[in-house]
Amino acid sequence: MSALLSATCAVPAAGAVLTAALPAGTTGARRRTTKLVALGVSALTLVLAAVAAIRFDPHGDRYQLTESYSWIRSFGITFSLGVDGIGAVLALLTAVLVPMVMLASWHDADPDPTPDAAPVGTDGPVDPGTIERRRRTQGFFALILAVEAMVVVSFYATDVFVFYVFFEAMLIPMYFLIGGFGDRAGGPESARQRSYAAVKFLLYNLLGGLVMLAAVIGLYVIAQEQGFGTFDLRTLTSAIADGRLQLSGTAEKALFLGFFFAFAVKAPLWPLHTWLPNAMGEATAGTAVLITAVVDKVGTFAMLRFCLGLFPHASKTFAPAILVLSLIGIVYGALLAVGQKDIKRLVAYASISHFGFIIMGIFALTSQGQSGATLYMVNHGLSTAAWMLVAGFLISRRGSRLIADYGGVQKVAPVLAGTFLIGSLATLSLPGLAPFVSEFLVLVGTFARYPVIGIVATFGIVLAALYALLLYQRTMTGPVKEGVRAMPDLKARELAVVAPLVALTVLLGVYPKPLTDLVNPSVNATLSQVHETDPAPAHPVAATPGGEQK
Amino acid sequence: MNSLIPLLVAAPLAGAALLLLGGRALDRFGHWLATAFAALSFGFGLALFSDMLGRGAEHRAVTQHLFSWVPVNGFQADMTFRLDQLSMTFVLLISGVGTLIHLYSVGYMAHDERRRRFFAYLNLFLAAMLLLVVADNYLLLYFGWEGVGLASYLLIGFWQHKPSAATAAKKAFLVNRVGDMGLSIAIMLMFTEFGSFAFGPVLGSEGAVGAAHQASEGKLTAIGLMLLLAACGKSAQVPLQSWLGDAMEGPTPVSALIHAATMVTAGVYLITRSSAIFDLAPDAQTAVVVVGAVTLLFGAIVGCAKDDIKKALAGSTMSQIGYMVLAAGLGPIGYAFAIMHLVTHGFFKAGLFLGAGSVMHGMDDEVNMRHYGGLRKYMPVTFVTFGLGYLAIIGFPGLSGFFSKDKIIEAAFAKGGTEGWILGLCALVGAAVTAFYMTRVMVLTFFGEKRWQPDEDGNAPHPHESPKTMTIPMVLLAFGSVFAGGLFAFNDSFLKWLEPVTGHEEGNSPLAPLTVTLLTMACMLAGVALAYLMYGRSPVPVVPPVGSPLTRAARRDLLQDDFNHAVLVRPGSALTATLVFFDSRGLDGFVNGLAAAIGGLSGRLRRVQNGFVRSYALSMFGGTLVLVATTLLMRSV
Amino acid sequence: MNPVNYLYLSALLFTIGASGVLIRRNAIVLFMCVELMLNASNLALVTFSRMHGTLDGQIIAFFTMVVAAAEVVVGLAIIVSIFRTRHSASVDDSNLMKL
Amino acid sequence: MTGQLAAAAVTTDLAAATGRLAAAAGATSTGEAVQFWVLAVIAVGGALGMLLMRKAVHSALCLAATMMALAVCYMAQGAVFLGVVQIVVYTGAIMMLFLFVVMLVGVTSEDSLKEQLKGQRFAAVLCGLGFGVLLVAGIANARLDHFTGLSEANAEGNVPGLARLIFTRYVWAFEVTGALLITAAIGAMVLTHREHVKPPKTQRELAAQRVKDNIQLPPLPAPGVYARHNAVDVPGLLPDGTIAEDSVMATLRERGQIRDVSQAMLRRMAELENSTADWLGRPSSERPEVAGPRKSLEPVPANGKAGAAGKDGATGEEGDE
Repeated sequence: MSALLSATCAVPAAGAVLTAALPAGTTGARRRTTKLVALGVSALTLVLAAVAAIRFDPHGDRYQLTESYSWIRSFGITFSLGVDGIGAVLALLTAVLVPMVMLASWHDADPDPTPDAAPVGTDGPVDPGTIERRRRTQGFFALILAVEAMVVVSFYATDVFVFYVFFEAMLIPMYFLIGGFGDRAGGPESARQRSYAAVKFLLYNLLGGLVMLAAVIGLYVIAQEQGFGTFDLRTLTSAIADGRLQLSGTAEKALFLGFFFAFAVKAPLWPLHTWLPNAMGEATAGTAVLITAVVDKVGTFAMLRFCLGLFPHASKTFAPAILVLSLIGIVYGALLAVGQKDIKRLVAYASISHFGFIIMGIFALTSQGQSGATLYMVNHGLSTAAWMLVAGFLISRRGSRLIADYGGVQKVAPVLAGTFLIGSLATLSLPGLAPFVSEFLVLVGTFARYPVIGIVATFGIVLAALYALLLYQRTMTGPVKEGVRAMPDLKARELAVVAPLVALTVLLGVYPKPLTDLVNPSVNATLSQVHETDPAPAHPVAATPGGEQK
Repeated sequence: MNSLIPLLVAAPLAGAALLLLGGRALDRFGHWLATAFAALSFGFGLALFSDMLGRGAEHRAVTQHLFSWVPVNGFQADMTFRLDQLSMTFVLLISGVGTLIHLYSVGYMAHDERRRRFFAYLNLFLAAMLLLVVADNYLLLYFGWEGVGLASYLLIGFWQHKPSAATAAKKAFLVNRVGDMGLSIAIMLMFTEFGSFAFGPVLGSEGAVGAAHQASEGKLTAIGLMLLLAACGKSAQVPLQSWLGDAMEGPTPVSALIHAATMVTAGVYLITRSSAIFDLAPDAQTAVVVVGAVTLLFGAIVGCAKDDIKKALAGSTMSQIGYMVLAAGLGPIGYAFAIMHLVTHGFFKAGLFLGAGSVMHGMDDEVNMRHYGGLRKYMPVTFVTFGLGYLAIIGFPGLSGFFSKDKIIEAAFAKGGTEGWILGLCALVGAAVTAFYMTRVMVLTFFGEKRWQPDEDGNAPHPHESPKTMTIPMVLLAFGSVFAGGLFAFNDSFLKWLEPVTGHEEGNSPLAPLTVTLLTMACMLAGVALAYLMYGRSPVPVVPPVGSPLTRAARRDLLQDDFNHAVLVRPGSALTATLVFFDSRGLDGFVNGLAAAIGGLSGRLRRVQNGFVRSYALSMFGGTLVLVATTLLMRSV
Repeated sequence: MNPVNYLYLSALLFTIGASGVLIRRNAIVLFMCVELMLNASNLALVTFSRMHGTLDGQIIAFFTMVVAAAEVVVGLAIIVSIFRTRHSASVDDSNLMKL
Repeated sequence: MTGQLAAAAVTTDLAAATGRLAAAAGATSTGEAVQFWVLAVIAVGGALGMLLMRKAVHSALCLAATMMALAVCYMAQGAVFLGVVQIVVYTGAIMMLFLFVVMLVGVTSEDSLKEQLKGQRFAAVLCGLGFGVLLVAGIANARLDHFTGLSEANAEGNVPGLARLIFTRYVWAFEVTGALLITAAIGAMVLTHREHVKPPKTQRELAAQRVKDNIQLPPLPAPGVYARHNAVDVPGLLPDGTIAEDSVMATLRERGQIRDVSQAMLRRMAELENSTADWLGRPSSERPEVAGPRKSLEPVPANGKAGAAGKDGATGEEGDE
């Protein structure tokens, strides 16, 4: 039993504590120390996650590098970790993105040079922004590391209860990240908005989590009655798969909905999405990337691992309904993105559209769909991170999130505009960039089982082109607007953030095989849990040509 | 030798990457670098061509597998290239004309500060276009398909500071996306139907019958219609033609390369490449010919009314591609002629555009033909090359266009039945209109009195001949315009070259070939004469006359944009606005309302906690009462 | 006469006491009502003691009295101190618990 | 007090006799029945009286009556010791304590009849009725036909029997009760005791404070009006005929026990002037209205706390102690 996975989880957790304990950032040098420590910890995590992904043998067992530590014995809860192809890939994505987010947010958490009046007049709940000013930098980076640790545990957990705990605990640091660190631009009004967004984020996800908790308990009770007094995912899924543990139809549906609701809020699926635009709009660009590219992925990942694994029959029953919701999400998110006036909210709605694709791929119940969905999680993480971070650089230069305040940036900051264009193109799934592969797989996988839904979803690619290029046109082209005339181009630090993301996006678009090799066996295992196989082609090419007469 | 195939794509791609990432250091000689990479690709193409000629007709198609691209169980997309006669034709056309236009651009873009980037985009385009034609499966073709769309987007919007250019670029991409939807759905259909979307297994190769032969006609028709949709988008066929006119916002070499010679013909390539599917789906073929015929008239009419020289040529392009699509829709009778016209069109239309660019270069970027006139004296080389291109396009006997267009008209009649007559007559009318609008362009630009005036600052243009880098490509293309057709038609060499890929069958035309030729000649002469009467005999007004309703409609692209605006854009933005409202007031409003309701309810409930001890005592007492009563009742029951 | 009647009496007194607690506002009267309720239960206890023939019931009644005495001492002290600050012996005037 | 005890002693003998007699049967003697019905009427009447009397003093007296009746009931049932304790502790000690407190916080203050809580009275009566019905039903349903009687348990006397139990089986509870009583005593002291956080102010300091605060510099006005009313609850009159509330001691003001005679006085003065005018022969137009010039001056309400709200809190506080 190697301790690789627990080390991967423990390093960022310990890093978070260490970062928080560092001396307060009263001087620039001290703050830099804090940042470097945090960055170093995240880099170490990246190395560990990469080692885990490399040591994972796609042709071996479903879960590898497993560890198990006794936790709450009376309920059969063990702190058990294990990795399958999907978890390995997503944990790696997380580990890749966190250092990028840190680099991109390098100065976001510096204390303001001119201490503006503390946000007053928040007649709502207490503004989480009142983190002590001097410890802002420590707080920000420690919170990011805490999120990373919890996300990684969620990807590795093979115990339903452990997963639940970390799935929920993630909300706490995220709440403070959203509510405590916003755009520098806004005044008291923005503080109120931010507080609203943070509370909304918390409430939505908490509600989902509570429903899930009920389902978790229900699952345990039912399992215990049949002699499986455990939360261990592997035991439960194998028992469910070979019929030793039988859930009645109604119970299975109810439990499925309980789990699914939590994941659908997190993912987010239409119509549970409205927290996302607020949260992404008000948070810093780095936090927004954490939300959409890292934390939300736990939701879709959990659909794949828990919903399908634990409740195969209910998954099949509800799949068409979920597909319709995801389809609405695709079109709806894209249309709303077209109508946005705020850059970050636009990205958020685009993400909602993309999450529609991911969920659609998962519940199409074909290997193409699910592999595509898994790749989509990774690719969306990378491409949206690039898009959003560049948008963040843009916004930090001008101090406005409104699209109307920009124009002609391409003229003054060509590199910024170029990287932004690449982000936009990735968002609209241009072939050659990573999202294309996944989006097409999802579409093909869906089309194979539900042709009509597949065709309607294809409209999403037209709408994606519309919002992405419209945004680019309005901000980057045309005559140079007054406020952007003196805008500097990307700095070295910012390039260091964007370049790897762009490179990965291109690389995975042209050569996604390393990922598909990792993911495919796990997807096949998931599909076999649901007792589904890919629909066979009507006239396969493999048949001897001319052998059959019509 | 086959390992050169990937290099065809890789060379310009490397050029693009180098130029984009290289930074300002490459500003001074980047354009020559790009031209060299294009020429390198052409060189590889020539080498492969000679290699191919060295093999027998049946062994000419080769494939080169690089690596597995997207493998997911049954879904296997490989990075595999296929080079057969059809691809070879395109490779040579693309890299050849591409290289010439690179050369031309060196002169044309000499004063643009972002020249390096322009050449990078051009190289990118070459790479994508070559990938499109050498791909061995539809997904890889789609890669190239969207790649050229991207390059087209970047190049149309190259002068991004002009809002019109940025808008045109976005429009082109979007309309193309609609077409791409068709291609995606076609691929999905193929996958679910055959479990594959590679050319070999689906379409058949080297005598083996593809899986397409086993599928039902309905499915094949669906696939064919989806492919047609894709072709309509990329090749600017009705109803997705609206972007091409606006695309003229791009620099002229771009118009020449992408929007005349190569990219817009990708649709014809797609249909020809998928001939195995279309041959088995007659309904889809009918749709193709209808689209082709409608577009050829549509484009021709639009071309007649435009005063912008590039837009007139764009209408012409649309119309000529209509011819090709029409031919491709005729089935094996027409495939070879479609491609032949495509190649000859590539020469003369590129030449015409370069000529137009040369004129604009000399006229300070003036595009309105009503402000030209009498330019033959000032730019003789341009005049001659443009004139040769003009003669080629109207089908003057002996020049390229004559051979290719005549064959298409013949083939249209050969379709047989009423259909054949209708198509043939459309093609004939098209030929007449072509002669009319091209003569109009020619006359307005090069003949008559000079009509240009000083602008507000008093700077009158000083028309002059363009530099060598620009004229040499024009001359070379003029050679192509003159001789390519004859070369191809000689001994039916082109037909035989392509036959292994597309197949060929002779139609049974109700008219003798000579009759058709004579009819075509007559139509052409009528068109030329009419145009000369209208524009050559009397001075041309600088301000355009109001004109007939048809003219006015044609000036507005036959109201296509107005239609799109009314049917798609306006309802679309209304829908978006409604949804934005619904999201904030409807969904969010529901949730917020729920929160408010809960708050209100707790406000009510809070009043029960009135702080009066006696109230609490009462509730305790009442509770006890209820408990005791329940207990007693339960015991008695 | 059946000694059960004592129990009925006890029940009646208890009910009157309880109603008094709910109806009266003067804290002192309230206390008296509580005392009445305690006495009523004492009566029941004594009756039970007689019924069972053991003295335990009486013992409990005895303890009840002691506790009642203690309660009254503390309770009245509270009333006095409340009266000092609020100048009122009405329980309705001490309703700050709602906040 | 002695009388009560004597009466109790007599009844004890009687009750013991009847108890012994009834023990065998399960029904009681006619004597006890008569006694029960008399006592029951007194007890219930007392309880209702307590519930319905508006003045706390009356309530207390009613309760005392009920308790006495109950004490007799205890004795009749063989709980002689308890009966005595009931009279001594409850009626004697606890009720006296109640009366003390009632006197302390205002003997005459009455509950107003107006119920402030909506529906409280109705609901209380309903609950009470329901509870009563439940209890009665419960008792009626219980199987209570066998009465053992206490003749055996009280064989060596009631007190020795109780003592045996208290000091053996219930000794622990007994000790704890003692602790409880001590605690209660200390608690009461703590609650009512007021700590002086600083040394009491001297007279000089108080005077200086008054000057500083500019409140009531001269001595408070004396109560009483002319020579007619010289009781302490009659406030003095100010020159305009209104009453000077300060002239009445704070405790009386607190209880609302101010006897306002201003109207009567005004009326008398008017009469005096009239008679003077008659005597001098002035025209009637110059005479003041007999009805009194100050209609607005209402008598202070009997139980109102307007006085308590006070002209100034400081003097009120002082008077209170």
